[in-house]
Amino acid sequence: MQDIMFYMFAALTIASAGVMVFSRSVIYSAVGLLFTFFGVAGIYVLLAADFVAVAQVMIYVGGILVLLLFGVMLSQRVTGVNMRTETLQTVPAAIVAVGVLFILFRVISKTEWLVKAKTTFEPTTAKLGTLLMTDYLIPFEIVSVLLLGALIGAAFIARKG
Amino acid sequence: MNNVLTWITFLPVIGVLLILFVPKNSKNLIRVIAAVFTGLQLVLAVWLYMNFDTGTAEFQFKEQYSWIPSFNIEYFMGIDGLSIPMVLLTAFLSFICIFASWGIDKSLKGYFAMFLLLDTGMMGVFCALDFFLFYIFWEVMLLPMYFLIGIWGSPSRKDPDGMVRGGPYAAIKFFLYTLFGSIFMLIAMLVMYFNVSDPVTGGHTFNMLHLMDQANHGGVLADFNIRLWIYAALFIGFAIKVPVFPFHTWLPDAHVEAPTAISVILAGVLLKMGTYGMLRISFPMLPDAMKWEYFAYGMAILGLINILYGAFCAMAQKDLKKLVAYSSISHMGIVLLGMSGLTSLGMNGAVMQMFNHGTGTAMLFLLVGVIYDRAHHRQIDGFGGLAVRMPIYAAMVSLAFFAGLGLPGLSSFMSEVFSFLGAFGSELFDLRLITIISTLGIVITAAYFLWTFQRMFLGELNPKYADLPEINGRELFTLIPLGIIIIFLGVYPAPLLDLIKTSLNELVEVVKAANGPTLLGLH
Amino acid sequence: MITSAILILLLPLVAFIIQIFVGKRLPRKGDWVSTGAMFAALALSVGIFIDAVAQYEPNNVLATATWDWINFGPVHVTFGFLIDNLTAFMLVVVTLVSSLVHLYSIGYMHGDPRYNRYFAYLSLFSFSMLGLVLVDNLFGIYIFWELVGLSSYLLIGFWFEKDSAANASKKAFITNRVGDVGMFAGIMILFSITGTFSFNEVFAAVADGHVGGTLLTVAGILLFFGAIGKSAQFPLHVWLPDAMEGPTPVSALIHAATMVAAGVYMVGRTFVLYTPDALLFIAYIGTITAFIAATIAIVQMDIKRVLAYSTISQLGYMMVGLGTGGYTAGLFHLTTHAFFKALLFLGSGSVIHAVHTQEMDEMGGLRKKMPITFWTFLIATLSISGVFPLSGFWSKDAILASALGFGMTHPAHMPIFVVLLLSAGVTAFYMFRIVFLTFTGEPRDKKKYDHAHESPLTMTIPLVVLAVLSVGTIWWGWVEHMLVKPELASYGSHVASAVEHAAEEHGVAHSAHTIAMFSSVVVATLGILLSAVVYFWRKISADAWAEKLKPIHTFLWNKYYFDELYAATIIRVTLFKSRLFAAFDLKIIDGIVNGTGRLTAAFSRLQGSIDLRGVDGAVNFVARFVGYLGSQLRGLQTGNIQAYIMMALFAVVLLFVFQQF
Amino acid sequence: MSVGLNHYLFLAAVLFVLGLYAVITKKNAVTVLMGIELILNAANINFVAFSRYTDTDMDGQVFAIFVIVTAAAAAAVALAIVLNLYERLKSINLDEADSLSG
Repeated sequence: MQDIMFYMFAALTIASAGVMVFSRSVIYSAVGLLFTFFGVAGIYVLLAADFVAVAQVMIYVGGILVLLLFGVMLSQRVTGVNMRTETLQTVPAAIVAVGVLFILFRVISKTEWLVKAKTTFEPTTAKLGTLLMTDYLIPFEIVSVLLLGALIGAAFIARKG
Repeated sequence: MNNVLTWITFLPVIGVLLILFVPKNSKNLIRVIAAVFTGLQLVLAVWLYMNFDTGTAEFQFKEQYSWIPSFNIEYFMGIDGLSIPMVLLTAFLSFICIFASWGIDKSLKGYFAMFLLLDTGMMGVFCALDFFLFYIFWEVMLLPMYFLIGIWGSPSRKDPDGMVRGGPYAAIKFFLYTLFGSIFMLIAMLVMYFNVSDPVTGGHTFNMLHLMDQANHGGVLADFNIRLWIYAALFIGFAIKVPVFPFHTWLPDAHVEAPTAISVILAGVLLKMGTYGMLRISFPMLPDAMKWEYFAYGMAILGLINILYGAFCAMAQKDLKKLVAYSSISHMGIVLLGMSGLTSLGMNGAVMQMFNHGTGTAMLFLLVGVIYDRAHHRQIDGFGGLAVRMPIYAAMVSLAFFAGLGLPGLSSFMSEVFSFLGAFGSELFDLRLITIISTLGIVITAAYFLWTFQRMFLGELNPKYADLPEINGRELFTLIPLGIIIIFLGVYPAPLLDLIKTSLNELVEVVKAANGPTLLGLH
Repeated sequence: MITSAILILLLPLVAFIIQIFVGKRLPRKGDWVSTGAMFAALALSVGIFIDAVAQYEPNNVLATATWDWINFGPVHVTFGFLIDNLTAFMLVVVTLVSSLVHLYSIGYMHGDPRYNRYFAYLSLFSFSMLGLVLVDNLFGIYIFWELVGLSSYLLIGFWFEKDSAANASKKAFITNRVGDVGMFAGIMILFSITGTFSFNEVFAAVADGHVGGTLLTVAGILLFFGAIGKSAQFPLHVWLPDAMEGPTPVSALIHAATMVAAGVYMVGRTFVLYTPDALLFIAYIGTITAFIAATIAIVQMDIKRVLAYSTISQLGYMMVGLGTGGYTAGLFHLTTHAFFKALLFLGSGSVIHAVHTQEMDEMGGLRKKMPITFWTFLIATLSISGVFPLSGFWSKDAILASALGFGMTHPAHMPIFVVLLLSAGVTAFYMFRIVFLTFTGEPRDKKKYDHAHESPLTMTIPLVVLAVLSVGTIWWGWVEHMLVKPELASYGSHVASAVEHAAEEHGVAHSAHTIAMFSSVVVATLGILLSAVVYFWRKISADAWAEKLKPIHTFLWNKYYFDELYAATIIRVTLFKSRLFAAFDLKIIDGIVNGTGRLTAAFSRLQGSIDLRGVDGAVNFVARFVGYLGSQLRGLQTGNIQAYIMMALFAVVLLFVFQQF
Repeated sequence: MSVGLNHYLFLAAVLFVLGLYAVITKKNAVTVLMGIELILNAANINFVAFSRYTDTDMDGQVFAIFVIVTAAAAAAVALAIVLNLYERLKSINLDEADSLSG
């Protein structure tokens, strides 16, 4: 059952990612990306990372994607730019991409992973929360500040023109 | 009051930190901070004076902490009869110079920060008992001095002879000269370090007390010739600071181009470091070097040259400040001569002369500053008859001039006389002829001081200066304490002498003992 | 006794301090402070003097006191008082003249803008001079020695707006310094051997034979250098005539009566230190001085300058007295001279005050206008000329007798007496020349004559007092008994020759006295007569003779060209040296320093150019090559991030491929 | 073959390469940004997978959360830059932003 679920989600993810990459319309790409995110969220669930999955949905789907769409819409509305996205140097890019894929596959398959599978599924939220407030407190705080800084910076850059 | 020497040395640094946080437009606040911290330093110095035990030649108020243990370098402070007058002089002149610097208007903040840093360096040199620490303080003084002369001194100008002179030139000259001397000192210091063993640990040591104890000397220091070379290296290092002919040419430039207060510090304190170094380091650490008696004769002859050469050069000067600068060279020659005879009288006289020259020349430079602030030039021939217009100023100048020419009743008379007497009565060397020739310097000194006084103050009043303002209260505030000290020590030198004599007599004994029996058998 | 000594010393000092700080605000500008202090000191001095007379013993030591002053540990320097008959004499002389001069100055300096400063300086001088007299050691005497020099400097230059006054004060101080250096060297020699400054201990050391021979002679002569400077002896006499630029009362006090006599006092005080050779040196210096100064005085026209040269000449007499062993004679002449010379100066001051000129050309006939001044002046003139029975007669006669006695025992040194006798005649001549030119004859400047008037009481009273003292013939007996040449025999063997010398002298003393007395009276009379013939009856024209003896006259008029000589030699050489050294400093030493700097800079430039052409050339070649490559490769730099990413990844893939296969 | 770590890693690798391809080829800046998000997601999958299949407990998940947050921040800034770019170049095509061209 799990395997099937995995393949389903994997298929969804890769397919929608393919849509995102190969579509010529930005809007389509965005929709493709949306589904990719959903697929990845599903994968997270399969990996027993419920909180990450929820965060994925909420932040990426609810936040980032909306933001991206806003960006798209906004620029289009204001300017009437052709939202067709054109591609460059597709052939070399394809070669490189395939090369990289090949490398990754090779590395993944050749490496002896110290696998120690866990089979249990248990809620992770509490544990994550504890970790964030104990071991990762400083990174957590730093990230908070980073986020704040990024938002302010973004607002500043966008406004200034 | 456990760490009083640390406090007295580093108080100005606290002042520097405070000043750095003060906005640069609050000029009065900066001045007050500087005055308060140097004032506290002076209070501490007076406290030291009150609590100083004059009955012992031991070092007092010692503080000893390990600093860089891997090289056995210590933070070791302490003072004895040789250092305490210098500590007092430094604290006193620094305090006075803050007021003499009141009128500085070019980036006041930087000036006072530098000044206080310099103060720390000077105080540290006189308190340090670890050679390495001594060297650090010695170098610490250099940089603030460089900037103080270079930035706040007179601007660069092209002289008729094509040389570019002025503050920056003088600063670089001073810096290079002193650095040149420091190198010799550094070499000597390292040779000492590697060849003297710590009696406790057996390792190398910078501790001056260990360095002074001949029992710890080993290695190449067993070779008398090596000792002579080290002595010579130390002598050059210190001679530049004194300055001894022919290493003196940084002095007129630096003194003339520096702002008034800095000239005071230069002449009042920095020059003393050379002779202080000789008395603190050369003599006690290598007491037997004078067995090669050419050192003593050489030192006396250099003293003689300094006295006469400085006096003659002073006579020829047209710039009042330059005249005072050359008179310093002349007066420091007396210190050298006094030391060279290795007698109690001469040694005490020399240290008294260091102190008295400090106060006397400080007064002279302050007075030069007063007239320069008013007339904006220092050409002696450009004045005339000022005594009519500025009687108080003229009285002050005559006091300083008479102190400079060694009038009895004023402090430098005592020290000069005893320096001469000490050298003349030396039991180890026959310095009689040298001393008698040196005393001719007294006449020349009188001649140039009186001639200068006449050209500036006597005769008809130069109509150009018919409305020159009289010396003001702030300036008098800086001058009167100096005047009082000069007169008081001239009449009754015991307070100063009592401070120094135990330590110096001990030093004389040590050096004499190391140099064997008397050569002349005069007694 | 010691308390009075301390008071005597402190009174003028306190007066000085009061005057210098608050004198201006005191009523009458505080002249009464100084004057009162001086009169109080006079009273105390007289008290001491009376004690001394009451005991009436030769060289009696009345009191001593010492305090530890400067303690070096192994060496102590003490400060102390030594009050003996000599001190008592000197105290009275100094305080008396000083008090009278103070009193006189109230009138003379009236209305001067720096009136209080003047009295302050006078007090300072009195303090220093009294200290000089009171101290019991060489160090102290040297200190006060210099301090009187200072007050003399201040007072000569009192009217410093005049360039001549400023010059004169400087000259006085520096010339004195030259002598002082010699004195200091002498003190150094004595101190280095005996380890003490105290007179008694030094004398004792000499007596024990610790020091003797040539070294002692050298030390003595060096000590005497101080006296040469201070007492204006040849060749350092040049400052004293110039010192007449000071106010006249000052000239009377300092440059006639007291300070210049300090040299004589010092030699008297340290008399036992002088070996016969040293004494001979002193005698010859004194003789030369006496003669030179007297001859110069003949032709001078400035009344004060004539008196100044007369002072120098008389100081020379005193030195001869001491040098020929006439200890009492020299010191006695010091005392008498102090009174009549002070009187002469004060009298001349009175004249100057009346006619406002110092040139005798513009005076004449003042006898009727200023009777008191005239009569007192005449008494002093008679006294200095050695007319019986005035005080000068006794003292000068004693000196001549001493010189003659010395000449009789040592015939080779007879010229001393001859020259001295000649000078005595000259003295009488030029002193009466002053009297005749000033007080008799027709007024040469009518306007000034009409303005002239007798001086106020404050000025005439001192004249009268001094005149009375100058008459005092009874002086001699007292002095002869109270100031006896120190008993050399009580000291060690080294002075044996001096003892013999003294003994022989004693034998001839009596006959010498008689001869000296008569010859001096004859010579003085001749001098006075000649003077009268030339300047009173005008039988011989002075101008005509001056014309006839033109070269001599010019030579004398120019004071033997001493000033010119010094200006051309010592001063010129000193200034030349100073300029030379300064130039040497600037050009050579500093030149070397700067040259080193320039050389370093030049070397670095050379190296820089090597660097530029050679090393840098190679570097530049590499750079150019790389630049060429770069320009060829710049096409890769599209500015497009995506291209960069691709290239990077391409490289990664390539690397991987290489690594794997 | 049961689904294991390698499967997830392969999936992530494919996603990564797709994202990479998008980044390299797309002219439109927004699309490039989307590619970057894909790459980040691929990395996140790896994190979580390792967290699940190795002995690292929850650390991978924590990192994943950090990555998400950082990505959000990056996206915001990147979009702002895009807007700014547009203001300057009147285009959001990256090939026109080549003022660094050599």
